[in-house]
Amino acid sequence: MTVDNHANILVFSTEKISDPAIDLAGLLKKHYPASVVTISLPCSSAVKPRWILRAFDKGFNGVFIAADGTDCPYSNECSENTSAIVNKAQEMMKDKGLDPARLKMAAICSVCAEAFVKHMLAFVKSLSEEQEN
Amino acid sequence: MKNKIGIYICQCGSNISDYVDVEKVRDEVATMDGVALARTTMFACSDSAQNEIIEDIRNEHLDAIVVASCSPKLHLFTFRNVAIRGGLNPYNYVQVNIREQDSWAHSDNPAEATIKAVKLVKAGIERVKYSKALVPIDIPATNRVLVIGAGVAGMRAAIDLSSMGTKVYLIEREHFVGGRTSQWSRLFTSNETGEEVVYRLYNQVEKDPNITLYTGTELVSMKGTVGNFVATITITPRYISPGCNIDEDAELEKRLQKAIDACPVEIPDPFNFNIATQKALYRNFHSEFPVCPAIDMKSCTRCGECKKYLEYVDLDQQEETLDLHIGAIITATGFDTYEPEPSLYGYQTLDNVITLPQFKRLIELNEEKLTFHNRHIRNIAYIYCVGSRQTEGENKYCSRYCCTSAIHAAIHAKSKYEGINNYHFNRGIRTYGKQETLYSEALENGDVFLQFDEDHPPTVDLKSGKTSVTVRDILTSDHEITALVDLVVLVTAMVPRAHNQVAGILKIPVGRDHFFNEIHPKLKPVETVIDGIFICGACQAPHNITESTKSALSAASKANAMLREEKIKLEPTIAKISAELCTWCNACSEICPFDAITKKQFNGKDIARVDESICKGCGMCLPVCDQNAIELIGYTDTEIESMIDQLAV
Amino acid sequence: MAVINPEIRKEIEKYGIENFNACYNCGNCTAVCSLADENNSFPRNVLRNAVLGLEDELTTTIDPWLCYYCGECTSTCPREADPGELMMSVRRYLTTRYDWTGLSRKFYTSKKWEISAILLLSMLVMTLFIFFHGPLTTELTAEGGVKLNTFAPWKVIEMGDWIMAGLLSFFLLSNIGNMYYKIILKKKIRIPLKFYFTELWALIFNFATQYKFSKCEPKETSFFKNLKHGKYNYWIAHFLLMSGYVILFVVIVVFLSWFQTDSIHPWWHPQRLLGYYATIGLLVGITYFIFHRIKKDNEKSQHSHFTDWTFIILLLLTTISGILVHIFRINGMPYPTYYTYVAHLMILFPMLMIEVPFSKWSHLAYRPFAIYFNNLIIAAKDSKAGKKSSTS
Amino acid sequence: MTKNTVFPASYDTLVMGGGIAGEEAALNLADQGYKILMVEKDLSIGGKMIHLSKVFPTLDCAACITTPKVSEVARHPNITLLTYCDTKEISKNGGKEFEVSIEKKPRYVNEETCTGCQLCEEKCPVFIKDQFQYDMVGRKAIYVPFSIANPRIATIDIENCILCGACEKVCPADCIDFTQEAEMLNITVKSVILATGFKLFDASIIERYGYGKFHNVVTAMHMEKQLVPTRPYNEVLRPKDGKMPDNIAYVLCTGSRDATVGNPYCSQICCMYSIKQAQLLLGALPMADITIYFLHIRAFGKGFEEFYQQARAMDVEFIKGKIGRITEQENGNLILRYEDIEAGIVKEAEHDLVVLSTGILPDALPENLFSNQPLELDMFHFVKQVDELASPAKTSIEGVFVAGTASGPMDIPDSILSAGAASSETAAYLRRLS
Repeated sequence: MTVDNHANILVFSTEKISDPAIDLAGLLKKHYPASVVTISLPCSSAVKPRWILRAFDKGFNGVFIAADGTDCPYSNECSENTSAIVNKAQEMMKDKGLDPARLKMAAICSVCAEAFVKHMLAFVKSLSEEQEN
Repeated sequence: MKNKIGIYICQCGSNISDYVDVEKVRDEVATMDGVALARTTMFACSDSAQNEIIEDIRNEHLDAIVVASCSPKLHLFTFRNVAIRGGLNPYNYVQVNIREQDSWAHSDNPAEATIKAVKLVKAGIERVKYSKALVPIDIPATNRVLVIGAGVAGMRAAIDLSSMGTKVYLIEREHFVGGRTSQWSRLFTSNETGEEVVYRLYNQVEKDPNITLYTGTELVSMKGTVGNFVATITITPRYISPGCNIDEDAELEKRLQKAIDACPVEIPDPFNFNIATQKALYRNFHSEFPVCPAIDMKSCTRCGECKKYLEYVDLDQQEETLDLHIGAIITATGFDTYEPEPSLYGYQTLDNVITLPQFKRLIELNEEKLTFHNRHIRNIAYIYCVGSRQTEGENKYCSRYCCTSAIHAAIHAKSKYEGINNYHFNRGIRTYGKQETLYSEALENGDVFLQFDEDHPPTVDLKSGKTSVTVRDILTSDHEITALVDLVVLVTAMVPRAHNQVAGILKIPVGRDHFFNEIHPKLKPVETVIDGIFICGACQAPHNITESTKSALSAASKANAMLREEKIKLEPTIAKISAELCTWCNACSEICPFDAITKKQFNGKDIARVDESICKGCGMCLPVCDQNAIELIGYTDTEIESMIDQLAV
Repeated sequence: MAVINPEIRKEIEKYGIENFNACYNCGNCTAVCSLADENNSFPRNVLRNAVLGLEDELTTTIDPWLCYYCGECTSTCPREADPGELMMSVRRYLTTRYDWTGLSRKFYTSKKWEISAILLLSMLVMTLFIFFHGPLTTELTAEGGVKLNTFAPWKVIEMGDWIMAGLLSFFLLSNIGNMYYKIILKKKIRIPLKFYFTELWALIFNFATQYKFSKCEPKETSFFKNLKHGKYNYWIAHFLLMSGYVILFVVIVVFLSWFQTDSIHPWWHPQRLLGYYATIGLLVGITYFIFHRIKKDNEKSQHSHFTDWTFIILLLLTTISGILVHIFRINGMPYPTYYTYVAHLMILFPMLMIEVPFSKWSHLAYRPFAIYFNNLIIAAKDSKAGKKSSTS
Repeated sequence: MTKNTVFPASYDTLVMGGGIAGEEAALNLADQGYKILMVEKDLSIGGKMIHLSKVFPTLDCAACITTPKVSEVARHPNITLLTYCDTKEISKNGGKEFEVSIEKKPRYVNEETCTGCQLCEEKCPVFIKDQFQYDMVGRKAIYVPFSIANPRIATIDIENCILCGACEKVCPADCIDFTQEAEMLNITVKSVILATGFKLFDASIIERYGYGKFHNVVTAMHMEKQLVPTRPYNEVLRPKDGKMPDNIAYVLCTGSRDATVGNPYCSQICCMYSIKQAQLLLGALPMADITIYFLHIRAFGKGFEEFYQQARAMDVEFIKGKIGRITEQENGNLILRYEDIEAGIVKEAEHDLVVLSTGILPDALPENLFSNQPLELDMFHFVKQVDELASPAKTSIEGVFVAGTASGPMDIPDSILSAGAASSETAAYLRRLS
């Protein structure tokens, strides 16, 4: 938990598509809580479910996959692949008694700065509310 | 594991240090295990700072470095080079983004931004600790380029590539080269005609043994990666056998005309933006290139009438498919002109409302007197920004060329015909640079300019047979002003090609404006995120001809530099299979979009094998492996998990 | 709803201006103009209406008359569209529009018409003299002067003067009435009666002094500094010319019996002093204008319409012939006196009849009236605004 | 007295000018294996761009984009860099090559040994105004041009130097050399790229704007220096009294689109750099009001219109109307008189700082640079592009190409593309030669 008591979120972004959007959000000085941190991968379909579980283990309140969606430079099936990862991870979360809503995924295009910030604000809010309850 | 790590925290002038307490960050990370030194610097990317890092590497015998500065998209390679010059392996370097994703994003909260910066830098240190020295993979590359689109940009790129020693396949979807330029006819600023420019370029293309031109040809699929693409193209035949060269044979040309006249099919003529009609057997203009007619098989009835006059007609020609082996691709697919929605400004509801491209063709089709639908045209209204700078619609961008183009057309019309009055209803004329002189010329010619803002567009009315355009004119203290006109020209936007399957096949990302996106307008203006695929001309953004040519030549220069050595260095970040863990379940091979994974025998069992030259390092195979037998170099479990541990603190 | 009319632009181009369509509407001209203010923001508005050919807007505007052609707009125009000369041309255009007889338009747009009219009126004067002149006596007065009143008895001349003055006033005043109609009545501006009296001083003052010609100069500099640096020369030239002109007009039309005497008064006599002042005033003024129009050394003298030249030349000839009449008369030279006298009237009569109501001179009347009308409009607007604010 | 040295090498291409266009062209060619000589007349390379704050419409910091290119040029094995040198004459010899004579001006500092430690600067007793900071702060008679200059070595401004020798005593590398003289270098090249850039319009020519007379009327380049990360005051202040301005006016088309000063063309960049500065100023001075007086907003490039709309959304006020004249009040504030075109009414507005967005002019090439075959210029004295549509880098002399703003106004992306075109055409030309 950081000073402002925001929920901690780990974002898996992608180097070519969603990370530029997150950069753009900064460039445009669109603010979101600093409790959001990012690890950038080549593609959103490369996130191992064990990493997600590790993040929850280590104290993250939420994990967000900023997916390439249809913009993926590698494959047309990227969206499906990423969804499969999310499903697999959520199954594993359930087994561990974690709320699957703490893992979210959305396609973030390379200029979707605004969308990214909105997702973050909403996710932080929902996670924080959940904590209070 | 690295244990003599150098940390550099950039202030980026004040971009970072205004919000992130860089001194504090340095103090926090300096005490971490394995950190040999930690410094702050004003501009890490400046030459002097780079030299300092190099000296540190040498003097302090650093085994890894971390630079916390801007996005790696800007300077990853800058600092990898610094590492190399210092004698380090470039992959023992990690860049941490504390500008775009920290100081700027959290400029509202410096305290938290500083905390986040500490976490990010620590994660970067963890990552670099486990980093391995990697060597880029050299793969052989084909010094041949596929240029898509034989407009001015495409032809120009092809010509220069060939002069620089690269072989070129130039493909064009239409049966004739020249693209939009051939349709524009008279051009600014040189007042050459499109035909003249196209003719000059086509002549060079045709003579050049290093350029192979395919017309009527489309890209249908593409495989492989930079240096070794295989592009599949299909060639639609002209249905005219070779040798039908009208240029040298007046008698043949007469027969061609008879054949065209004999054709019973009449369809709208896209070359003239549908203000005229053409036959199924057609040519574009009198010096079209290649100088040979073509048959549009989609509308042809195969009645054979034309063959009676033109023996070259061969309706039995077949579509061909070819595989081209190439090292890089330059797309120069150009643009479409915006099609206004019906009834906007009377478009398609009034018979005297046309678009600017149609108007330009109209000027070409009318020699003595300007007439349209049998009406003698004297007074012409031009309504600007149709499809550009929209507040409601999707096209937020300015189409750049249209102000100048419309003014140029107005000047042309006025000089060609008697008694023309031009009324320009615009949203602020944007004749940038030397094109301003055209605006001056139009004014001095007596053209009237009226200006409106986005909320009060002009209205076009038809009253008792008279077309009137009325606007609240900003230049006349917002008073309503009306012009009575014979023709309304809608100055339409440049939009991305509607039927452009190239983007899908090549997977080129598009921007918010739906044009192809470059990596960075200043650093990498013609490169795309896909290695080996370049963009130029109006498929990237609205451009005029000169600007298109410039970007085409830039792309040619980059493509040549990439391929001239006939080898390409590839990133070593590829998937690696653990032979012990792998049990060959086929999941990875199935999901791999590049077919880089195959089965092989190892110590008596089947395991997966990654082809280094094909693997793009996307990592899609990682999560599907139930044995966790695959790791992506640079993104190994130890690296990612140690980062997670640091970020979670 | 105003409809663009390219014909009006062509019409205005007949009055001298060449390239005002080069304007890209930056507003620099209005912004640099020392005479423009929030009530009358010219010249761009006038130029814009001219470009669009909005006849109604053009003929009902007062702004061209408030422009005194300082030239700053033209010299700083980034498009070299010459807004100063445009205002001049619009003034000529307006003169022809105020004139209901249509003669003015003929004179402004056709040299042939103007010269023919002048010659016709000259011939008329000559013809009248041929048939009705008095005896050509060579006998001198006791003081040695020519007996001019025998050749041309002041009573007869005065009758002619009155007829002429009557006609002239009729045309000029009816044109001013037309101007009043276009600027105020047509636009349905309601002006409380009292302002017609309270603002009257502005008309008289400006008519008598043509003071506004001095307003081109920035307010920051002091009057004497401006005077010393020759910044008021243009106004002074107008003032001298105008006052000389008015004095001569008044003494000729109203006090001819006193002015056209056979006796030779001593030099300090008011009759002679007045005459000399007026003559010198005219000469200085005319010389000033001719000099600058030939030298083209400032913006306002860059362009000379043929009507500008006609007026100055007629005025110069009138003055010179008047001086000659005076010299010949007091020196007892009967025939030269009679001939120059006839010539003088042959120039004077067309000069007055054509220039005053129909041509160049009329601006000296339209300008003060414009100021007067403008004051009325502003006073009415202010009082309306005042009433509004007091009731609210 | 100048001594003549025969420069040891000949080159494939001479690149005149070390700005962003020259750098891009040189790097492209050098990457293709050609030997390049870059000649820069100033003390360091990087051109105008290295002095800018951020660049539109991406708001990247300008230094972050130029410095890597600058260092790459300085380091590239195929590029030889000469700074502080004037190209005096280029003449085509009998064959296809050009003979170039270059004057190497003396720095009075040994370039090889100077480390840029700046100890000399500390000791130098002479204070003068610093042209690189637009006279906002002083510099010494011996100086390193600016912090990220390349090469980062000291130079003695001999006109202001009092020859006291203080620098000589303190220099640890012993590199001060008052005996240096101008040197002439004669070299041979196969081709030439002109990337000589532009200069800014001198705003004092328009007297009614009071630049040079009123303290608080500044140019956009002056403002740019206040907005760069290495800015002298770390604040945006107005010159007269150091007050933080809170009502700033931008006057567009100062010296552009203006026949009275001989520049009828549009400078193409002023609208956008003014909008950029307005956005940056709103970051530095969040409470300030910013008004941009414009004729037409020329936001035509990729992302420009969106950037303009963003400024409007940030409450930057845009008023259509050219400023007629500016007068100064006693407190240093300025009254701007203009016609508000939309209202059709002449108005006056008070601002406490006025920024003149000055246009760009061709930077004149030395007279008779090309001694035996004159180079054609266009009607505005930019280098003429003889085949603008199909071959935009071509000039009237075969083997001489043009890149960047030497051929006309353009922004940075356009300059880079134009440099790409120049390098491509040069490479094609060189290949045809061999």
